[in-house]
Order: sequence, then structure tokens, then C-alpha cells
Amino acid sequence: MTQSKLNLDKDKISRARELSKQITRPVNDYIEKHTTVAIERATLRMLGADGVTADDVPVPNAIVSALGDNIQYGASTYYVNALLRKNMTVEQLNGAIANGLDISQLELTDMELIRQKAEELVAAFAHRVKGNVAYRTSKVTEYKEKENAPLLYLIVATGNIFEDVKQAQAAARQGADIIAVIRTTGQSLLDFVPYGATTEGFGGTYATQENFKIMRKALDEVGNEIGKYIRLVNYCSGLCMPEIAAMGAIERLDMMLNDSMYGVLFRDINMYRTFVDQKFSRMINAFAEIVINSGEDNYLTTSDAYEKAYTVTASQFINEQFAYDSGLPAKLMGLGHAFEMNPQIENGFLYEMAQAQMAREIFPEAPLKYMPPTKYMTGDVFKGYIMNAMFNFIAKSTNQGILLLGMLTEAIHTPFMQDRFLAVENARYILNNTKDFANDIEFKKDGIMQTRAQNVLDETIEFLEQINEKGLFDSIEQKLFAEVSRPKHGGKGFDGVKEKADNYFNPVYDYLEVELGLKK
Amino acid sequence: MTQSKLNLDKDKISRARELSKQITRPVNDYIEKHTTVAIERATLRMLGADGVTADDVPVPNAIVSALGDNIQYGASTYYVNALLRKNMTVEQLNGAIANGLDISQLELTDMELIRQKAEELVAAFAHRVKGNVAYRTSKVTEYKEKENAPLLYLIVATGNIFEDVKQAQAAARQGADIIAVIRTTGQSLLDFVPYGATTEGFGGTYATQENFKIMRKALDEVGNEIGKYIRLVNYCSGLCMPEIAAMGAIERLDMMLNDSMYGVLFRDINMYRTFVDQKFSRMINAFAEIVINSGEDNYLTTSDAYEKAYTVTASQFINEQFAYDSGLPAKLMGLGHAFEMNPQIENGFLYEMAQAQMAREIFPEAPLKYMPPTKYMTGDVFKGYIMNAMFNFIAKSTNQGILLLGMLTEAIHTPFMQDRFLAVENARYILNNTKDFANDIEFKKDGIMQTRAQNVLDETIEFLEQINEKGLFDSIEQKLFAEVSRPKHGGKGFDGVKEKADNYFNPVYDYLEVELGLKK
Amino acid sequence: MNTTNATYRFINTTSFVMGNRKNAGKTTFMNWALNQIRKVEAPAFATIGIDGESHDQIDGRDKPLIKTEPGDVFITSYPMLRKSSGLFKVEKAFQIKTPLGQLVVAKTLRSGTIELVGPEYNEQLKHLIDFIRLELNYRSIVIDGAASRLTPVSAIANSGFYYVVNIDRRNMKKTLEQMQLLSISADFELASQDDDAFVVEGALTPGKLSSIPRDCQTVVINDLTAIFLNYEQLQHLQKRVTIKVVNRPVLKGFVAVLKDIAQEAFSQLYMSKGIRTELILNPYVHQ
Amino acid sequence: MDNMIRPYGDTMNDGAVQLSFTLPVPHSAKADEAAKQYAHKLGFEEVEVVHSNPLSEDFSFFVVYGKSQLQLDYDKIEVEAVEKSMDFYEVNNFIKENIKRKVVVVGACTGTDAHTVGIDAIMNMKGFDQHYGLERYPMMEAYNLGAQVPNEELIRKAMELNADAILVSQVVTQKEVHIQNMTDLIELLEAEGLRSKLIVCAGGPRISNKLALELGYDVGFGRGTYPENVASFIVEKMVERNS
Amino acid sequence: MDNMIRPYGDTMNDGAVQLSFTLPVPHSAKADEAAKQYAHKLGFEEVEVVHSNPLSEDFSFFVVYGKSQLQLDYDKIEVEAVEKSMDFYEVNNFIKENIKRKVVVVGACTGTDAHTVGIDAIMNMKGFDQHYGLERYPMMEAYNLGAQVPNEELIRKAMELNADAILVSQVVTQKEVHIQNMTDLIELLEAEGLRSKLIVCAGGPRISNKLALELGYDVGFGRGTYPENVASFIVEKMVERNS
Ligand code: B12
Ligand code: B12
Ligand SMILES: Cc1ncc(COP(=O)(O)O)c(C=O)c1O
Ligand SMILES: Cc1ncc(COP(=O)(O)O)c(C=O)c1O
Repeated sequence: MTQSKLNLDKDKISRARELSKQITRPVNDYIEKHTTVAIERATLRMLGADGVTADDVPVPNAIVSALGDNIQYGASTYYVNALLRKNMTVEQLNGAIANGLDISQLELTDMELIRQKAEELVAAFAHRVKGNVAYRTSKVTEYKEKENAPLLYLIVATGNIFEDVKQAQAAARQGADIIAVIRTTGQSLLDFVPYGATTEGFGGTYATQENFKIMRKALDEVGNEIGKYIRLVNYCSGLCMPEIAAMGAIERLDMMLNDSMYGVLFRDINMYRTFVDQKFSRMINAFAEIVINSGEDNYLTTSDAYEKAYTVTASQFINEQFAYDSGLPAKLMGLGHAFEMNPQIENGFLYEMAQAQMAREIFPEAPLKYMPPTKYMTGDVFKGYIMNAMFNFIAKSTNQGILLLGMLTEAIHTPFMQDRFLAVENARYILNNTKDFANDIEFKKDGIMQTRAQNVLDETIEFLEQINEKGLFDSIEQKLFAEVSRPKHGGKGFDGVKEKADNYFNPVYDYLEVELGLKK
Repeated sequence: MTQSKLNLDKDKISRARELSKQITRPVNDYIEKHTTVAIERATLRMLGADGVTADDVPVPNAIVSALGDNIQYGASTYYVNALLRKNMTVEQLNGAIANGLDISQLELTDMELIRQKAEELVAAFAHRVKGNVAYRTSKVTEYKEKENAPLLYLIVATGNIFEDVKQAQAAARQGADIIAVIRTTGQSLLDFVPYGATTEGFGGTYATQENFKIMRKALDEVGNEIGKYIRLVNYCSGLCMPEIAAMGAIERLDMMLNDSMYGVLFRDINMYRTFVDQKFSRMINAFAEIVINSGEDNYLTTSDAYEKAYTVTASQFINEQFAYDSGLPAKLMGLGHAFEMNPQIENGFLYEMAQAQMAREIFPEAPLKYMPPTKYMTGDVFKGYIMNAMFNFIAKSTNQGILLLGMLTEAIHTPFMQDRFLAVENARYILNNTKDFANDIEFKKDGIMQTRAQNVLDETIEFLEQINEKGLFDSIEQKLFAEVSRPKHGGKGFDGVKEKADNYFNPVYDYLEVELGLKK
Repeated sequence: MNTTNATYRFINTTSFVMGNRKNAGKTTFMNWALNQIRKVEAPAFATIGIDGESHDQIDGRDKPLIKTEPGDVFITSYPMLRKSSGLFKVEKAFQIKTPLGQLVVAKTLRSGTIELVGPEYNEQLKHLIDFIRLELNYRSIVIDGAASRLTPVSAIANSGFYYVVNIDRRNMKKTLEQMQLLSISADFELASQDDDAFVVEGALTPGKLSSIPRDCQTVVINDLTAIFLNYEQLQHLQKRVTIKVVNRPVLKGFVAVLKDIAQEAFSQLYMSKGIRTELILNPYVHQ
Repeated sequence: MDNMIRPYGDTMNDGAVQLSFTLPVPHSAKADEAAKQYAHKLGFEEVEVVHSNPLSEDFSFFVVYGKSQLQLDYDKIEVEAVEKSMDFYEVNNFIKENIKRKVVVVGACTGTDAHTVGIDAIMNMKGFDQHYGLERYPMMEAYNLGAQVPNEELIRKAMELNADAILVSQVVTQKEVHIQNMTDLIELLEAEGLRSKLIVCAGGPRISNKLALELGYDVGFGRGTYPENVASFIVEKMVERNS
Repeated sequence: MDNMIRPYGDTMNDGAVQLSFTLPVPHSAKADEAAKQYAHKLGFEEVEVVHSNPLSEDFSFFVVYGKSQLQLDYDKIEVEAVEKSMDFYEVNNFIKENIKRKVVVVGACTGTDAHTVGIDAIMNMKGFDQHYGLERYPMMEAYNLGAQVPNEELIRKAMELNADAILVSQVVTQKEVHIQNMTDLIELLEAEGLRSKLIVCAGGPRISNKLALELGYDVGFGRGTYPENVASFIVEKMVERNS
């Protein structure tokens, strides 16, 4: 990284971090005491639960539904108990549950035996995930020099996993480093994860473990062919955050969209549910060394990017703190922001650059995820194409880590294959042509960019003070974020939150706490 | 202008200027001693000669042809003599010559009378030109704040002056500040200026006085309507440089392509002819306060822009010196350069910016004319459009004065109307969005850009030393410029150069020398 | 389908032409039906949506034009009469002002192509069709549908409908389920004065399923257009209860337009699903 | 008289058009020729494939210029006359004088569509582009239910609030979800016997008035709609219906 | 079997194409509709005028997407087989073995055309893109007359130098000047009785082999030609003529 261009006050940055700590503390207290149906299902998945019933109910859902309030003791207890009682393998038990076995009715055996068996299952899971991490690390190292910097991130979204594979392989061949398979509209509101390969979806493709596996294989194939490790992304958001994280860990996904507040603000998911879920999901991501991408860009789709820049920075601080609280290191924090200012603003380029550089300097180790213009894109694809060029320019000049490529047809349709090609061509031209510009310039002292960044930092601190005073729950209720109000007990999924009993048992959680250094 | 970003060595710049002085001195000695058929025709035009014979021979050509070697005494002598002898008005005399009167055969009257009458005619010419200058100055001042910075320069080239008017007015409405009417292919090789309005041309429209008048009127109209002074450009090059300058002065053109060596290198016009012609043409341009545009961009169409950058800078120094020698002040020197590096070059953007900034810092008062990418433009209009965006960016960030807009279809066809619109849209977005970027950044000390500029300056001096050693005539013959060799006595138009007799008489030249402070 | 059979099936009845999506082929089928009626008498016709423009405003597909012959009666708006090359007599103008103009019932005097504009909602449709049937005495009426709408069938008593489906390999499974659903729904028994029947007012939606009492045997709905369940949900419900209807619009047949599937193959598949409704294959293509 | 027009490149009626498209063929001279022939099929002459690029093993991208000889009679083009809307003040006065009570409107972005910005632009206080939203109209009660609202839920709310009008926003149009969704709402309203009691409006960047009418709505609004456009329509329609 | 293809947007055979063009009509809703109808005329469905802009009082610019239902039989596409050229060494050896003397070629950019870069790329020592130009071929004598060379002058030089082949470059194609110019040269050669004695080659970014043959040349070369392509052709043609 370069030395500071913005001359930001270190003490102010520390103050913002201090405030974020204070803001997340009461939330963490709540999180500690609760579990959710999604956490229990995710835990079951990591222990081996999988498959669907005749009515297409996933086995983890069948178990958790049957347990009802008993999940307060941890669903693992019952699943492992059933393995012991029935003397079945995991596969056999999954089959039995799929065929109607209700494991909530089995008498519990000795807790010590359950604990031992659980450790064995956790070890199998950990072994697989560590293998994934080792494989990824070796491939990334091997193919390092072929990577673009920033990494080029492209989206496929046909709805059909087999079509997605074609498009994704084409995108990789054209130069993408990262492929994201957007989820179908509305999956985030499903309180279960569908099963198997899928060929129908709107605006995206279902996230299922089988789809993960299919795309992973396809990207490994094309990657080995062109000598690159192609990273795979999915969406660890909605009502099944921890489950998606678990599936991603198992199938070697490399990145996950994963934000501590996105579900609350943009999908109207209950805030308690989201906060509890996000922590466990991030622990899993941290363990699997999956880079998370937070969703600050979304604020700017409803708020003005110039006026409300400080909400982005504030959210980055909060996301960072929640991530640390989950044992996720800075190098896995793809904190989000976006190039969303009105293109008519005089000196808009300078404000965008100041904002991007500020994120870079405040979070020096985070592989920032930079999002392209969307809001002010129009049907004028030519104008859109040069807006994307300026966006790429700033990404390179401020050393962003992950570059979500802008599409010239953003305002028109989900991308054509040629739109993606043009996006890559645009980025590669700019990245190569301006390669060392970041290191070759300095910002004028107290110039427009320095002043702008300093002002936004001041506003951020003021905003964080306000949130800290009200508390995060009330702040969200009172519309402080994204100009949207969410009632504390409203939204979707609150009934899936349960207080943990004193003897709550979650072997995966216990294991991860130690692994991630959250507990000695 | 901003303070220096490049940290160039002032002494080196002075050294380059010193060398240019030495290089142009022997050329000026030659120029002093010679006239050309074009200079004589231009002088006649400024005294009032105009019209064509039944064979479409322009009256100035008819006179000069009839005079043959006698132009060594100055054609003015004979023209003014005829006015006195025949007791005709200028219009009557032009008519008579058009109908066959041979004024070379009239006996010469008293030289003092001729001188007096000539002064009267020169005064009429000067009055008109000074009126033009005053009008332009008042309009430019009145409409100042509507101008783009840099000024946006667009080309029309339909071949038909009436179609050109439509396109030019449309371009002005879309935001152009400057309209250039490209000349038809090959006009520069005609040793006369065609007469009247024209509707046929290839790749451009004939430069005629009537066409100048038609377009001037059209641009004044649209300018007053939208509240802007629209500048008109033509090409003061080829075998009729001084004549075009004279016509431009009379019809209030605002800029002229006008280079001291372009005709030699790129149109194979004889070097002596060009050097002699360019001086008088520049004196006229200086008097009419017409901004000249030199043609350094042309080097880069045959030479590599990275390797041969120093030839551009060297030519700028030489053009500057020849301009000073013609009484043309720095504020009228639109010295040329271009964004022509291979887009594949790593850090190409930095080298382009260094080059543009260097021109800006070496010639702080000159309204530099910056030319868009052409050589590496392809049929990929999308790629071309972002190359033009980067070009516009550098133009703004280095405070260029005149921005010749790049066309996304450069590699395909002469511009469509929509291509021009897109070009303006591109420029206006970039200029507004990056408005104060130039003032908000500094270049890193001894970084890539500083080093590059310093190297190019060193190479420039080395190159100028070499030219100075050989002499400019031999340097051109020996292929030092644009990788093309021109024999000293080869090329077109050498037979139109004549040594002046001792009693050579040119009332316009005499007047301009005094007006421009070239002579006390 | 033999020719006379084809002709008489549209006489003395109101036939709706419904379908599974936009551009399924409804208007083309209506044109064909109108020509069948014209062999006997002058038809009356209308649309639920908008039909007869040369290009679909939304997706620009070529749309079938609607040609009207002297004696025909139809519903449209004033501006459409003005746009047409034909000559018409306005039988009655109604106080219904759509954004495309005021609705009228018109009679054709000189033939021409005509664009149709439908009423704003089903009650208006009933009102207009009543006028055509009772005041003008036209009895062979064809009504063109819109997108996948079905409820207008409810508005006209004793009407029947054809259901046009556009089938290709990609949507075949779904479309067949849709056809099964309709076929089953069309066969629901008429409700008697059963006491322990649970009456669902209005639409039978997934949301209302939970309001059906556990011990209930029979559920009564207005008619098949009240069903907003998918095939699976309906099957599930039928395991629990018997569904009866107050009204029974007649499903007169499925009209299948096959894209990339052989007729025989599809017919076999259709039979294998046990659907009893008559299947008409691309009549205006294959005859 | 006819007024035949053609595209204009740099000369009247030259018919010049720029195209770009992808063909599912490997990049090759044959592919370029196919692109050229395809443009010919579309009616272009003097076709130039000015650029082509492989997109993958089986796909190639082309930039093409050609000159079309087709012409269009401009006089035959018809567009719906844009009705002049009342403004904020006029709408409120109109309600006071003609309806004499507050008008209740309920809006939502329905189905799984999560794009609220469009419906917010119409309904929220702040409005859009300096045009106040319906919530600010003193003579209106506007309820914005937000996004991802199921049709049933929207209808339930509309009944509960005794709504005069329903506003539906649809932004995602992939695979025609919006058609399905919009049709479904009308069908539900008809099945519930409510359609004739409500003014039903649809909007979204790809919604045209024609589409909305065809699907049984009273009106449809596209890109760049302002709140007063909708407000005007609703109140005038209410008065018309009641007369 | 047929191999029917259509443009590909994001689904096989969706026929999606991007267009942009200008119509000579004032910017208005009617203009947008005209753009849409024009696209329909070209055979597009699902046409969307996604952007439009006034260019002046009487012209408007449009960006349009549409889906074409036309298909093309890819198997029916024919392209000239690209002949494998000899390289620098092979050409020289071929001359040594088969012609046994130096081959003389004279080239120029003719008429008022001043674009030398193309003919220089073929003829000059340095060549183009790491391919040596003809001047460097030991078994060739290459004379590059530069630009703006009148046809008569070119013929005079060719006679004087006893040329085996003439190379003509034409870059400017506005108003078909190149056709005029190229035709003129052939006519002059025929009139002078020289055509049969020379191999006459044309080249330039918009010159196709077809066009050159049509105008009476032996061959035409377009964008991206290398010197050895021309050299190969000339020497093989010479041997063929003499056999
Ligand atoms: C912002 C945005 C988002 C935000 C939404 C935030 C929010 N709270 O609204 C987020 C990031 C959440 C989002 C997510 C997605 N989006 Co989005 N999004 C956009 C974007 C950039 C801008 C839309 C916008 O706000 N426009 C501004 C408003 C003011 O305009 P408007 O909606 O047209 O509204 C006006 C009129 O249409 C009209 N109007 C609208 N509704 C109504 C209703 C009534 C009654 C009336 C009278 C008038 C009216 O009045 C308004 C004011 O004039 C567009 C691209 C673009 N530049 O257009 C993509 C876009 C709409 N999104 C798209 C898609 C596919 C998605 C996703 C499915 C995934 C993805 N590919 O990104 C997800 C899933 C969301 C879901 N479940 O629906 C596609 C839709 C493609 C299509 N045609 O089907 C677009 C076009 C992007 C693209 N090229 O892929 N998106
Ligand atoms: C450089 C250039 C110039 C330079 C020329 C310098 C020089 N000494 O050559 C200058 C600045 C002088 C110039 C001037 C003009 N130019 Co100019 N120029 C260009 C430019 C940017 C690049 C051309 C080039 O060098 N290409 C590189 C060479 C290597 O490619 P090539 O010529 O295609 O050659 C290859 C093949 O075609 C083939 N080939 C070519 N000739 C031959 C001959 C034989 C025998 C063979 C076998 C092969 C062969 O082999 C070569 C190597 O592969 C193009 C735009 C572009 N990007 O293409 C415009 C362009 C060609 N110019 C154009 C025009 C109109 C002009 C002007 C009339 C004014 C203007 N609008 O700028 C003037 C007038 C010049 C005149 N009298 O002819 C137009 C032509 C439009 C048309 N189709 O008619 C273009 C396309 C720009 C545009 N969009 O308006 N130009
Ligand atoms: C942080 C984050 N999570 C998730 C998503 C995906 O949304 P959904 O939850 O609707 O799948 C997004 C989309 O933009 C996002 O930014
Ligand atoms: C300096 C200069 N003069 C003149 C011209 C015009 O060329 P011609 O002399 O052929 O009209 C150019 C063209 O690019 C130029 O750069």
C-alpha cells in the first residue's frame, strides 16, 4: 500500500473504531444468548445432515421443525443422539429422516457419548474445510501472476445452473478472476435452502449445495486450463445465512456477500434474527477463509452518494467490528462501497476518488470491494461505458481489491454475454494503462479531495456517536440507515430466534470459537 | 496555470529555446530574401484583387502568371499602377482583368503615387481586419462563461458547404466551441484558391472565400442564438498558405492549421517554398489575431508516440520560434501534440499525461491544441470511446487549450452526426467531472511521470543539437523528422519561389512588419 | 376435428379464448373461430385486453390483425373505429372512458381491420355483452383473452372457454401441470345445499388454505377461476376435501400450439397424463 | 403527402446504422462473413463488419455498420397524446371540490420485487426530482407498503384502509415475471369482487400504458413519471366513475 | 443438416441485437415511436428504445435493443479459403529457383490519397508488426513512390524500371474516390497495352479481393495484410503466367 494521500487524523480513525466497539457490544450480548433455526440447521449440515423428504423439505428443516422449542438445547444433541441410538451412519440417518423418522422423539443417551460422537463429526467437517483452504492457497499461489489487480468480479444470472456454467466459463476465459452466481429473486426470504441442481430462477439461480458443487467444478476446470484460480462467490444473506456459509465452506466457495445489517435494511428480515445469524455465518466464513463482501453499496441505491457518504463509512466500521467479533481477520474483509454519485456533479470524480482512497487508508488490510455505477446508468450505453471507465480508473488508482465490473447495459437488462466481454475489455485497458498512477501522484494538501475525505470522516464520527447513544437496534428502527425504518420485532424470521438454554450444546460453535481464537 | 508538477530544469528549457533560435536563423535569412507566387497573390488579395476569369482562373493567379519573373519587384506595384493608370476602382479593375486585361504590360507610373495609393488600399484592409478582431474580442468576452475549457473542437467534412452548415450548426448546438471545415483531399496541392461556393469535395470541402463567408455567417447565427462565440477554423497549409491566411483575416476566421514544416513533410511541398510562405502567412494570422494550430500530431501517425515523443517537443520549439519570428505572440500559438500511444503500453496513461503536462509547462501561455487517438483506434467503437475518455481526462488534467474531439468511429468512416454528438457528450462529462483534478494533485518526485518528461526533454535537446549542427534544410533531407526524407529542391512549388529584387515592393508586408513590431 | 363440428361449436354460445401467456395464439384462434361462425351467421366479438394492432406495443412481436366483415358486431373504442379502414355504425356508446378512448359497440358496414379495446373490468364486460346478446340479439360471441387472465369467464353466465397453450420443450412440464389443473377444476361438481360445506368467498389462495377447518369434508368455491393454487397445492387439498363449485363455465378444449415438439409425441404425453379435455392441435396451422 | 424517413449517417437518407451483436459461432473469417450476411438479411447494404472478437470458444462478438434501404412514413406514426397533468395544488383543490374527502391510496412493489426507489419516488414525502410525493398531498392518505409485498397482502391492506386506489410497482421484468405478477393481482381482485371498487395503477421502468390496460389495469406509468401524473389520473377517474 | 443461427444475448437464439442510429426528425415521443417502428421494419421484435437524444432541431439519436427472429444457415456461409503464404525465406528461394532473377515491384498510394503508412508497411525495410517489407527481400527490387502519385506517373515509373508488378494503395474511400482511381489505372494500362505485362495488386483497409478482381486487378488485400502475403502472390502469379 502507498503512504497516506489524504492526511487523515489517526486519532479520529481510532475514535470511530472505539465507537464501533461500543455500538456492537450490546448487540453481541444479545447474540451470545440466542440461537436461531438457521444456526441449528447450519450446525446439522456441518455435522452431515443433508437430503430432502418426499415433500422436498430439506432434512435439516425437518429436524428443526420437529424439535420446535427444543432447539434451545441445540439440535446437534438430538441428531447425534439419533446416530448413536439407531447405530446408523450419517447417510443412513439422513435417509431415515427423509423417509419420516422423527428424531425429536428418541430418548437421549449419555451426554458424554453424544459429545464424543459430535467431536468426531466436527473433525470430519474441519478436515474437509481445511483441505479446501489448503487447496485454494496452493492454487492462488501457483497462479498468482496471472491475476488482475484489482480482481475482476463478474456476475452470471441465467436462472439455470447449466447455462450459468457456460456463461461463467466464457467470462473466465475473457479475463474474469471472480464469478458470482446471483441468487434468484426472493431466495433470501425462504427459510430453507432448496436441494439439488436447479434450472429455473428469476434474475438469478438458486443457491443449493449441488449448484455450488457444479459451478465449483466448472471453474476449477476452466481455471486449470487457463492457469488461474477462479474464485466463486455466492450470497450469504437472507434467512439462511449460516447454512449458506456452511455449504460454501464445504464446497470451497471463495467469497460470500455477507453483511451484518443488509438483510434488515434491504430485505426486511428481523434485526435480532439477522444479528444472531450473521455472527455464526461469519465464524464459518472465517474458518473456511472465505472473503466476505459487505453491502454498503446498497445504501447508495436509496440515498444520495454525495450527501450520505458518511453512512457508508460508518457501516464499514460497524461491519469491521462485527467481523472482528466473529473471529474474521481484516484480510478477509471485503468491505463494500460504490461509485454512485450523480455524473452531473462538478468534480464528482474527485469526490469519488476521495471516498475510495479514504476506505483504502482507513482499512489498509481489507481487500475492499468496489461496486460500479448503477443508479445513474441510463439507456445511453456509450455514456455508461465511459462512466465505467472512470470507475475502473478510480479502482486502480486507489488500490481496491475487488472490482465488480460495471455493465454498459446496467439500466436495461441483465447482462448479455457481449456486455460482460466489453466490461472486461474496459477494465483491462484501464488497469494496464494506469497501472502505477496511484503511486505516481500525491493529493494537494487541503485540496478538494483531502478536505472532502476529512469532512466525511467527521460526519461519520458524528453519526456513530448518534448511533451509540441510541443503540443500534433503536437506530435502525429510527431510520438512521438507508432512509428505511425497521421495527424491532417486525420483519421476517423473528419467530426463528430462540433463547439458548443453560445446557445448550453446539459442537461446531464450540470448535470454531477455539479455532478462531475467540475463546482460549 | 498551476505551479510546476514535473520539476523540469529551467536551464534545459532555455537551452532548447536557444537552439531553436539558432536553427531558424539561417532559414530566416533565406526567407528575408525571397518571395513566392503565393505571397504575391495573397498581397494582391489584401489590396482587393478577387474574382475569376472565364476559364475559372482566379484574378490573383492571372496577374501573377502574367507577371512571370517580374514578381521579383512585387506584384503590388503592377496592380496599384493599373488602378492609377486606368483610373478604375478595385472592382472595375478586377472585372477588367477577369475579362483579359494584362496589367503587366502597362507602363509604370511614379512610384511615389503607387506607394500612396497602396497605403490607402492597405488601410482599407487593415480597417476591415481590425474590425473583425474587435468584433471577435467583444463577443468572446460577452459569452466567456459559456465556453468549455478546453475549447471543444469539432470537424465537419461533407464536401458540400451547405451540408457543412447544417452539420456545423448541429455540432454547435450540441456544445462545440470550435468548428473546423476540413479541406477536400488534395486542395493543398493546388497552386490557386478556387472561387465561390462549392458543393463537391472528397473528405472535405474546398476552402474558398465564399465558403468562409457562408460558414462564418452560419456560425455567428447559431452562436448568437445559443449565446456563444463559435470559432471557425480552416487550413492554412499547402501551396497557398498566405492566400488562405489573407482570406481568413478578411472573413474573420478564428484559427488556422498552420505549421512551419507540415507541408514539406506530409504533403511533399518544397521546403524553400514552405518556409518562405509560412512566414508571411503567420504575419497575417498574427495581425488578424488568428490562433494557429501546428501539426506535431502528424509525426505520430508515422512514428511511434512513445519512442519519438522528443520529435514532437522539438517541433514545438521550432514552430514557436518561427512564430515569434513572424510577430505571432505566444497566446496565438496553438502548438500541437497528440494522444497516440499504443493503448497496450503498461502505464501508457502516465506517459501521455507526462507529455501533455510537459507541453503545458514549457509553453505556459500557448493555448495548446491536443489531438485525439487515431492510429490505434479500431472498429471496436466501445474501446475507442473509452480511449477518447482517457484522452479527454488528460486534456482537462493538464489544462490544454483546444481539444480536438476524438470520434469513436475514427477507424471506420468520416464522422456521422451521432458520432460528433457522442464525442461532445464524452468530453463534457469528463471535463465537468474532473474539473479541478489538475489543481488537486501533484506528481511524485522522480516518479514515472517526472522521469519520463525529463528524459523526453533531454532527448529533445539532443535532437535539436543534431538539427542545429546539420542545419534545418539538411536535417529534413536526411529524414530526421517523421521518418520521411524530402530533397531540398524536390517537392511541389519550388518554381514559385523568387529572389526579391532590391526594389521589391510589398505594401502589406511593410505595414505588417511595423504593426507586429518586427521593425521599428 | 371435422369441419362441421368445428363450425357448430361456436354457434349460439359465448366462447372465451383464454391462454397461458401473452402471445400464446389467442387472437389467431379467435379469427379462425369467427370465420367458422361466419359460415352460418354474423359473429359478435370483443377482447378483455387490447388486440389487433400490427405490432405488440410491449414486445413488438408481429401480432395477428383482426379483420371484420359486414354484419359483425364488436366492442372497441371510438379512436379505433377512426383508425380503421372499415366503415361502422355505432350501436351504442357507453360511459366507459379508457385511456384509449370511450368504449362503443359497433356494427361493421364495410370490411376492414380493426383494433379492439376491452372494458376496464369484468362487470363492464358483462354489461356490454348483455347489450349485444339481449338488445342486438347476437348469440354467437367470441371473446379474446389477455395474457393469462381467466376470471372474465365468470362474468358471462353459461359461457365456455378454450385455453390456448404455447408449448415448447422448456415449458412443457409446467404447461402440462397447468392443463391438468384446469382440467380437474373444470370437472368439479356443482354444489348442492350441503350443510357442512365450508364456503370460500372469493379467491381460493394458498393463504386461505389454513382457514379451512381441519374436519371439513367439502369446500365450495364460486367457480374454477377462483382457484389460485398450483397443481401441487390443489392435489394436496383434494386429498383432504372435496371441492365443489357454484358455477361451471365449460372448458371446451385446449388449443395447443407446438413449437419444437412433434404432434404425436405430445398427444401421447397428453393422454398419459389422463387429461380428458379435448385437445385441439394448431387448428389454423394444420387445416 | 408522404414523409418517408431513413436513418442519417452523414448524408440525408444514407440509411446508416450501427449494430453490435454476438453469434454462437467460433471466431473466424467464416464468422465474420456470417455476421455480414446476417446484416444483409436484416436489410442492410454496404455492410462492414468493422470489428470482431472471440467471446469464448463458441461465441463471437461483432460491431457492424450498414446502410438500410428501408424507409418509414413518419406521418403514419401515432403516439398517445400526453395528457397534461394537474399539479400538486390543482390536485388537492380538485379533490376538495369534487370528492370532498381524503382520497386513500395504497402502494407497493409486489411479488419478490425489492425495488422500492420507484414507488418511493411516487409516494414518499420527499418525492422525486423536486416533485412532492403523494404522502405530502393534504387531501390524500398515502400508504406505502414497501417492497416484496405479496398480492394478497396488498389487497388485504387496501381493504383494511378502505383504499380508493392501488399502486403497483414492477421493476424486475426478467422472464416476464411482471406480467405474471400483474395479471395475478387483477385476477385476485376480480375473484374477490373488488376490481370495480378500486382504481388500479401500475408503474415501472418497463411498464407502458398499453401493457397495463391489456392486463386489466386502469392505467400504466413508465420511466420518469412524477407523483402528480398518478394523482391526477386517480382523482379524475374517481370522479368519472362516480358520475 | 441445417445449422441455423441467430444472435445471442443471454439465451440461445434470443436474437438480441444492439443498434444505434439517427433519424431526421425532431426529438419527441413521436420520434421515439418512429425509431421503434423502424426497428420493427428491420425485423426486430421486443424492441426497446432505451435512449434517445436530440442532435439538433431536426435530428434525433437513438439507442435501441431488439430481438431478431431471422436466422441464418451457418453451413451455407462460404468464405474464400485463406491461402497459406510463403514466408520471407520461402519467397526468396522460390524466386531463385523458379524465376532466377530479381523481381521488380513498384508501389504507391495513388491519386490525392496521402496515406503512406499502409503501403510503407508492405514495402519499407522495416515492414510491419515484425514482418519485413519488400525492400528487404534480397530477390526483389522494391520501389516505393510514396503518396499522392498520379496514375500516369506510376505507370511511367513502372515502365522505366521494367516492373513485374504494380502495388496500389487506396485508403480514402469517401464518395467512392478509390473506385474511380483504381478503375482509372486499369483503363490506362489497358489503353497503353501494358495490362497483360504486369501483375497489378491493390490494397487498403477497405479493399477486398472481390472488389479488386471486379475492377480488373489481379488481387486485392485488406486490413492486416503482411508483406509476404503480397510477395507470395506476385511470384506465384508470375510463374503461373509464364507457364
Ligand atoms: C437500485 C437498484 C437495485 C437496488 C434496489 C434498492 C431499492 N431499495 O430499491 C438493489 C441493489 C437492492 C437491487 C437488487 C436487485 N436488482 Co436491481 N437495480 C437497481 C437499479 C440500479 C436502479 C433502479 C432505480 O432505483 N431506479 C430509479 C427509480 C426512480 O426509477 P424507476 O424504478 O423506473 O421508477 C420510476 C418509474 O418507473 C415510475 N414508477 C415505478 N414504479 C411505479 C409505480 C407506480 C404506481 C407508478 C405510477 C409509477 C412507478 O416512477 C418512478 C419515478 O419516475 C437498476 C438499474 C438502473 N440503473 O435502472 C437495477 C435493476 C432494476 N435491477 C435488476 C435486477 C435483476 C436486480 C436483482 C434481481 C439482482 C441484480 N442483477 O442486481 C436484485 C434483486 C432484487 C429483487 N428481489 O427484486 C435489473 C432488472 C432487469 C430486468 N429488467 O428484469 C436492473 C435493470 C439492473 C440490471 N441491468 O440487471 N437493485
Ligand atoms: C494516419 C492517418 C492519417 C495521416 C496519414 C499519414 C501518413 N503519412 O500516412 C494524416 C494525418 C496525414 C491523414 C490525413 C487525412 N486523413 Co487520414 N487517417 C489516418 C489513420 C488515423 C490511420 C491510417 C493508418 O496509418 N493505418 C495503419 C496502416 C498500417 O493500415 P492500412 O492503411 O489499413 O494498411 C494495411 C492494409 O490496409 C494493407 N494495405 C494498405 N495499402 C496496401 C497496398 C497494397 C498493395 C497491399 C498489398 C496492402 C495494402 O496493408 C497494410 C498493412 O497491413 C486513419 C484512421 C484509422 N485509425 O484507421 C485515418 C483515415 C484513413 N483518414 C481519413 C481521412 C478522411 C483523412 C483526410 C481526408 C482528412 C481527415 N478527415 O482527417 C486527410 C487527407 C489525407 C489525404 N489527402 O489523403 C479517413 C478515411 C475515411 C474514408 N474511409 O474515406 C480515416 C479512416 C479517418 C476517419 N475516420 O475519418 N490521415
Ligand atoms: C451484502 C449483500 N448481501 C446479499 C445480497 C443479495 O441479495 P439477496 O439477499 O436478495 O439474495 C446483496 C445484493 O446486492 C448484498 O449486497
Ligand atoms: C498542421 C496541419 N496543416 C494542414 C493540415 C491539413 O492538410 P492539407 O494540407 O492536406 O489540407 C493538417 C492536417 O492534419 C495539419 O495538421
